Amino acid sequence: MTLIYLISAFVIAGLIFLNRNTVLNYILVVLFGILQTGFAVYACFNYKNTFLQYFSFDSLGLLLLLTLSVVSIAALIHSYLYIKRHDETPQSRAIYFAAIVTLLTSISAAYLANHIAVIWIFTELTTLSASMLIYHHRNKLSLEGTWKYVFICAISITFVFIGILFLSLSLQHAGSTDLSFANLMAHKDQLNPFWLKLAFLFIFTGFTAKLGLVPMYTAGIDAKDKAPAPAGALLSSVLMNMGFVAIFRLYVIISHTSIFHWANLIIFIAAFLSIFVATVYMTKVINIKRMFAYSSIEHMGIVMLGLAAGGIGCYAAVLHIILHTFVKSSIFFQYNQVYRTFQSKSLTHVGNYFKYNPTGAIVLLIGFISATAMPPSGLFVSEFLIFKSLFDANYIILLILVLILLTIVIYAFGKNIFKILFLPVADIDESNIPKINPWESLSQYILLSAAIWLGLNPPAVFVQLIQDAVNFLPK
Amino acid sequence: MLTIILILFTSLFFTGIILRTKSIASGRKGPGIFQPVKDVIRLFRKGAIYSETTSIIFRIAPVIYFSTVVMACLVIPFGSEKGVVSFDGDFIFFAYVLALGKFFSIISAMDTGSSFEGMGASREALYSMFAEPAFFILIGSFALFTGNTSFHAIFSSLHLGSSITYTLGGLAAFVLIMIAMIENSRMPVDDPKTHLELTMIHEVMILDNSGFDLGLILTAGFIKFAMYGAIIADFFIGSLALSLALPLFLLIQFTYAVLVGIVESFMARFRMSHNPQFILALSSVSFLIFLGVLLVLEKFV
Amino acid sequence: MINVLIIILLVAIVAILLVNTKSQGIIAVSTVIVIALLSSYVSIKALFGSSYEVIFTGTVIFGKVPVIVDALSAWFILTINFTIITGALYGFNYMKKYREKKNEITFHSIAYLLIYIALLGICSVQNGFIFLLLWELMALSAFILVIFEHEKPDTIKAGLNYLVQSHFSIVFIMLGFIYVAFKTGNFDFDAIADFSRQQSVMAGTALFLTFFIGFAIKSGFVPFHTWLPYAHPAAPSHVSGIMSGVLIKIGIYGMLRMLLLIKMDYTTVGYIILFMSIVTGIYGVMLATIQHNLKKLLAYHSVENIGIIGIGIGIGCIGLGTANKWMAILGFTGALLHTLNHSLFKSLLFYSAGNVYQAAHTLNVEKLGGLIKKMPHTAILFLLAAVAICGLPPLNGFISEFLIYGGLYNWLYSADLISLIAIVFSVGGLVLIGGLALLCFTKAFSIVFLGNSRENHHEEIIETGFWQLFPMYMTLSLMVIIGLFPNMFINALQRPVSLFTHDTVFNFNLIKVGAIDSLQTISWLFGGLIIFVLAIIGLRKIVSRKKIIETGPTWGCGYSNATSKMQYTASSYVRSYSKVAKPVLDIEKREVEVVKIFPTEKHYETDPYDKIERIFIDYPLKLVNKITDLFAFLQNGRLQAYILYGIIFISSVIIIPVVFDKIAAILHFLNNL
Amino acid sequence: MTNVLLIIFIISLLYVTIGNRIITYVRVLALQGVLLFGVTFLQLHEIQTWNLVLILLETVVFKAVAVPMFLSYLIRRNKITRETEPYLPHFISLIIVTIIVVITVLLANSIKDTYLDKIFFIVSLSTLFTGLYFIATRKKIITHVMGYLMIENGVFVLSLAVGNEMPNLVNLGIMLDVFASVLILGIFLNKIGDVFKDVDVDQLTNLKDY
Repeated sequence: MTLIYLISAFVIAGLIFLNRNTVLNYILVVLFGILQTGFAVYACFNYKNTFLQYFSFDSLGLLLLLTLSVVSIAALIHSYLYIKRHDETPQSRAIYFAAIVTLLTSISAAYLANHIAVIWIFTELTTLSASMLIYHHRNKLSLEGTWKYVFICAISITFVFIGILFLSLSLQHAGSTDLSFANLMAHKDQLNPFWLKLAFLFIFTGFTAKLGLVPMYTAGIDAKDKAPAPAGALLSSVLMNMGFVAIFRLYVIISHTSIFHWANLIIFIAAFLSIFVATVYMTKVINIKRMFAYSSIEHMGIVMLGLAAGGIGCYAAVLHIILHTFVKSSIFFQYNQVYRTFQSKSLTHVGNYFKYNPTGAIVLLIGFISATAMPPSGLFVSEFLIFKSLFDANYIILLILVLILLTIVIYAFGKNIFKILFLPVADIDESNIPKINPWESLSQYILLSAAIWLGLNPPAVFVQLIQDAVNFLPK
Repeated sequence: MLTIILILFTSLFFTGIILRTKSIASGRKGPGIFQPVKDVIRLFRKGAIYSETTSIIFRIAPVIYFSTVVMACLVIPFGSEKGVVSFDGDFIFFAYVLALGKFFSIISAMDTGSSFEGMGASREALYSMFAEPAFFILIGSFALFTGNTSFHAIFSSLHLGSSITYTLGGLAAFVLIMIAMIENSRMPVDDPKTHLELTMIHEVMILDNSGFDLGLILTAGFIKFAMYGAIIADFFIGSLALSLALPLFLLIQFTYAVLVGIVESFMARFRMSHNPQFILALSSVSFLIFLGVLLVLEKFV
Repeated sequence: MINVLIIILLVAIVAILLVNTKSQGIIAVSTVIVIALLSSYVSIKALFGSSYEVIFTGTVIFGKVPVIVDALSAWFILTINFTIITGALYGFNYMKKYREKKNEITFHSIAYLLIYIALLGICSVQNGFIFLLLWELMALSAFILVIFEHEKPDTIKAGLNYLVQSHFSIVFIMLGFIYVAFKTGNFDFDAIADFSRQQSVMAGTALFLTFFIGFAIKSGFVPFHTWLPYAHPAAPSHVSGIMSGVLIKIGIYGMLRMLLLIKMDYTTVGYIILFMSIVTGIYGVMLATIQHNLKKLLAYHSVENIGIIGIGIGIGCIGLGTANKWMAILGFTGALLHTLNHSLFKSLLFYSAGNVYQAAHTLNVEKLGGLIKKMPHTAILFLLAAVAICGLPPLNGFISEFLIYGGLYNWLYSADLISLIAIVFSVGGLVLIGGLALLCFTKAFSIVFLGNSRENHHEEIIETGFWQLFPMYMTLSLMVIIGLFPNMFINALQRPVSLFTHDTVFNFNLIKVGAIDSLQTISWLFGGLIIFVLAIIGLRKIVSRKKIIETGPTWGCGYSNATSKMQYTASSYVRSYSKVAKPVLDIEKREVEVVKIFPTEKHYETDPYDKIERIFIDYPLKLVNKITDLFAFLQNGRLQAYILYGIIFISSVIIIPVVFDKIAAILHFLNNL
Repeated sequence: MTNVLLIIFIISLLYVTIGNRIITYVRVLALQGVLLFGVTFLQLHEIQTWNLVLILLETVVFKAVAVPMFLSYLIRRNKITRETEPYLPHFISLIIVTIIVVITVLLANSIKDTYLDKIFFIVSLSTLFTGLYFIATRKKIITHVMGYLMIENGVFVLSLAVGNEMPNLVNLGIMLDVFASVLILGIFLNKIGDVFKDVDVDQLTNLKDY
């Protein structure tokens, strides 16, 4: 089935790319949607099975796959709306959808891969397809953004490859060559710590480009800024999750070796720096989209903090990243409506959105509450637990610093969001402000309410899945 | 019950005595002792003229002012005799009920919309604000001293034994007199006989009152004087027998009045800008008294 | 019961979303009243004996959720209910002027219901996690309520300021709960009790102080008060009313709840609270006196009154610490009663301010004047509320302050030197607060309502309608009742207070503790005073029956044509005060002096600012900007730089430990020398 | 024999740093491709056709022929000037690269590992860092691509250093990587050539946040 899925998905992508007929395109897209959903459902029934030797439906993969499928449906709907409005050429439309299908497929494959090299290959694929999406508008800035993204990703992918080489080197000490995670786990005690350190360092640094963490987060911001909003939603939610999966799978193995604390230290440093950078730019940016991108950076920092703090923090980290996926994607979808209303992404030209589109304004408001993890949003639960884990692990100073930074973030974020929502802008011609159909926000409401529901009152099976995902980690 | 009668009685000629003293001091013949009372009575008979700026406030304020003063008198004991009412913390009631009166006299002054009266009002408010702490700390220290928190209990159980207690008594008397001066807006804080509205405090506030209302206000003034006189007297009467207490009371009231007269005729009013410091000084004096009390009770270790 | 409330709430919200603007208001008000009736029923039962208890089985993460309405909760719930109802009634009529802002009104009504439920929840839920959720729900809905007039940048600024500061408060409270959960692994309030049973007294004190800061921010203790003076003027008047009447009291509730749960060094805590409260009270009223914006003035008075309540709590704590039972009783009774009183007269004052605003379209007192002739009801209501807030007889303010005085004087006998000094300063502080309040409210009342109008308003000023005045008269009547028959309420306070003194319920009428005993007499005296006043008025009528009563111009001391511009202004009224208090205050002056013999246009305006805000808010913000500016270069758009970050990261991770090892080795070597 | 090739490889690095015409870089890259083939070939224990084909494809066909041709095509198409405009003068670059080599030697020396072939390790690391340095100090965008390719070569050598039991999967991976990235980079380079007047990194600094 996995094979069928992969092949047919790529075939669909190819077909979309080749033909220029609108109807046919959309039929294919719908087909893909069905395929994706079907695959997700199939995955649920084959929990803990392995296919093609390189893919296995473990709990983390399953969780994120389901998340992705949910978000991808919304993303496809919004892409349709987006493309329809921007009267694109058939060619660009074809490229767009082909790219998005490839992106989603390769991300799903990467989630499920149980072999680091396989993850690596699919990461490469995501870079390619993402670059297509970023270049969608074909103007100077998008070109620049794409160039940077591709280049940084190429460099970081090389880092990852070097890391893999070191990993294999350290595995040779265990007298084995198979780089699958299961095998690594089996030989976890014989792994050579020196090479393992280097391996972790390079792989971590490499994947920060996807995960959106210091040091390689930089190009990701431009990418999310330049990609069309629906694609941006994917880049800043599910793609980041892919980076998380890659690091997490290696981290699970590291956590049973002697360099565990060293690895934690590195993660702490990177995570804290990410939160700090996010804070710095939250107070500075005037470009709304980039602001959301930085907020994602901040959240990834929090997630990694939770992971490194251990204990309940690991649980919270997985919970947080899932909830963040829902919230951030819906914010990006909503952003598109904001842009349509004001035809600008600069804070100086946007304001009093509440007056023109209350439905959307509420989405943005709830999104803000969730993104700043205020109660009663779901993310409050995960963030609260992460703080608690930091407290339990005696990182009081770190906790206090983070809390201060987050408060600054709330201040900055709030300042901008309320400007967008409530403050009227000086010279605005109300005549050519389009009336936005409230039903377009439906999917966003669904996603947000899902985030709140999963946070405050998680169903038992959901909790169980997360428990399984983290129960390889030392308690 | 006895006190209120005595206070009303003394208030009849209290201001008269002051005037008499002043006229004697300045070598004039001067009016008779009962002249002020006669004036008031005439006022009661007169009609009234109200400014068209004023509102209901202006009409009810004098009444409330008068009634609060009378109310305040109710809690004042006479030596070992209880006042009309007496309860724990009645001096708090005393101070606050007077404050109520002040509140209304101030807003009635503001009601006329005259800049002069406003000036008076603001000064009145400021000075009384500064005067309050002195009073509370004073009574508080005596409450500590005697272990009671009502006028009657304090005064009846107050017996000045050692020399230091006498000094305390003296200081207390001084503070009380000064507070009385401020409350009745007399020298050295305020000069009722000045001719320039800019320099008045209490007088300027009642510029627009006339007839019955003015009468009430003046009467209230007399009673207030006598009231404070009574409190001062209570300090020294203590738990004496009535036969001694009565003349002593009258004597004290008399000397108090004369004292005021003399002060007024031989002293000049302070500069307005100096008044706050002076009034705050009272608070520190009463704090001194408090420390003295601590000394007496050997609270210092 | 809980479920019923939730269902009612949800139904109401859905209904509000469906119907038109007018009926939205009606639905909101009626829902509020229904919920209020239900909760009051429960609370009254709790207040006189049987406390209400339900325990929900929560989730694995935050454990079970007990919902308990004991006497303390009951008192606060009742306080909340009354003000919320009057607020709803007043707001319904107040909002009629804004009917065209449909979305805002929908939003507003829902937020009003949410904040009410949140408040009720906070008073009754006994699980830290849910407590936090409700706490923030309250903050958010309050924010929504505040930014009703969101077109004004100041409103948004105020709202944001409020939101961020309340987030600070939630952070502190959260830390407290996390600390408890860290020690006991449990979030509900019993865990706190366990905590203080297991841990040392010191730990308990530390925990309490953490919570205290959190709650102090919400209730606006100095120096955490800076959000108040912005949020209140920005909000619609009924919202200011409930914010100042109820919202900041919830902080007080939190403190008292924690006092019940945590075992600590009561005396120390008491002294801390007492000190902070005195500072709060005096500072608040000192700044209130120099404000020109009526609502801002009232906001600073809320700070002052929180100070008074705090003094009560402080005395209570010290009473507990020094095992001086009567002192504790007086302190807590005073504090709780003053909580109710303040919520009454402060909301009344804000409602009156709202009437003024809607009539004259300004809150700047310097532009107002002579309103008593145009709107007598509002004027009288404001006057009485002012009398009450100054703690003057015969209204409710006096009663609670009297009790607190009673506590202080009761402390005298059992006191050592230090506490005696403390007493003197508290008494002095309390008296000073009273005096300043008097100065301030004589100013406020007389400048706004008395004399002549200082500006000619473009449209005719008219008294607000009956239905808007009705809730105000409701509030007033309760105030009068408390003033004249305090003992009813004192009796109602027996159970809440006895929770603190940890003894069986006692009957105030049987025991003869000084101040409470004398309340009876005082209420008689108040009655007497009123009767006496009426009698004299009657007498005046009789005497001046056939006298000529005429009217003329105000006596201008010889100057014949005085204009309304020559009246005493607010700034001039408090000028001598502000000269005395200069060192504490921070007033920016802008004036054009008279220069030539024939002076041109002269003007003089003062602009009061909060010194503490300068230190605690403005300066840190500047600092943050400075620091963030330092790092603004990171995202500089240069590809090389971006790659460099990666290299730096990797190489520093490799090199730094090595370097450290070398340095350590060298140091070790040097030590061995 | 292997060592000779590797030493030539390092010399090629030094040569690159002082070459002041773009075409030189292209040639050097081609040379490196050939060298890599030689090295890999010598490393093979027994000749398997499949493996051999793979390596041939990867090194000679791809690194030595296809990519250089593609690059020179790009240069011609975008009329890129022939000078390599470095930020730093050549001799400084030379010194720095030498230092890099020395450091890597020291670094490799400090590692005690039987599974690691020292000289390979040295070569790969120095290539890696030279490539990064190259990217950091050259103005033209195409030189960035070249620097990237150089890094790839370094990685390739590293993979040899690790020992040639590398699973084919990974070999495929690296091929794909090089291929894809060069392709993508090339395409966008073209685009950049179309959009901007001259292909200079200073053109690409508009997306920033301050």
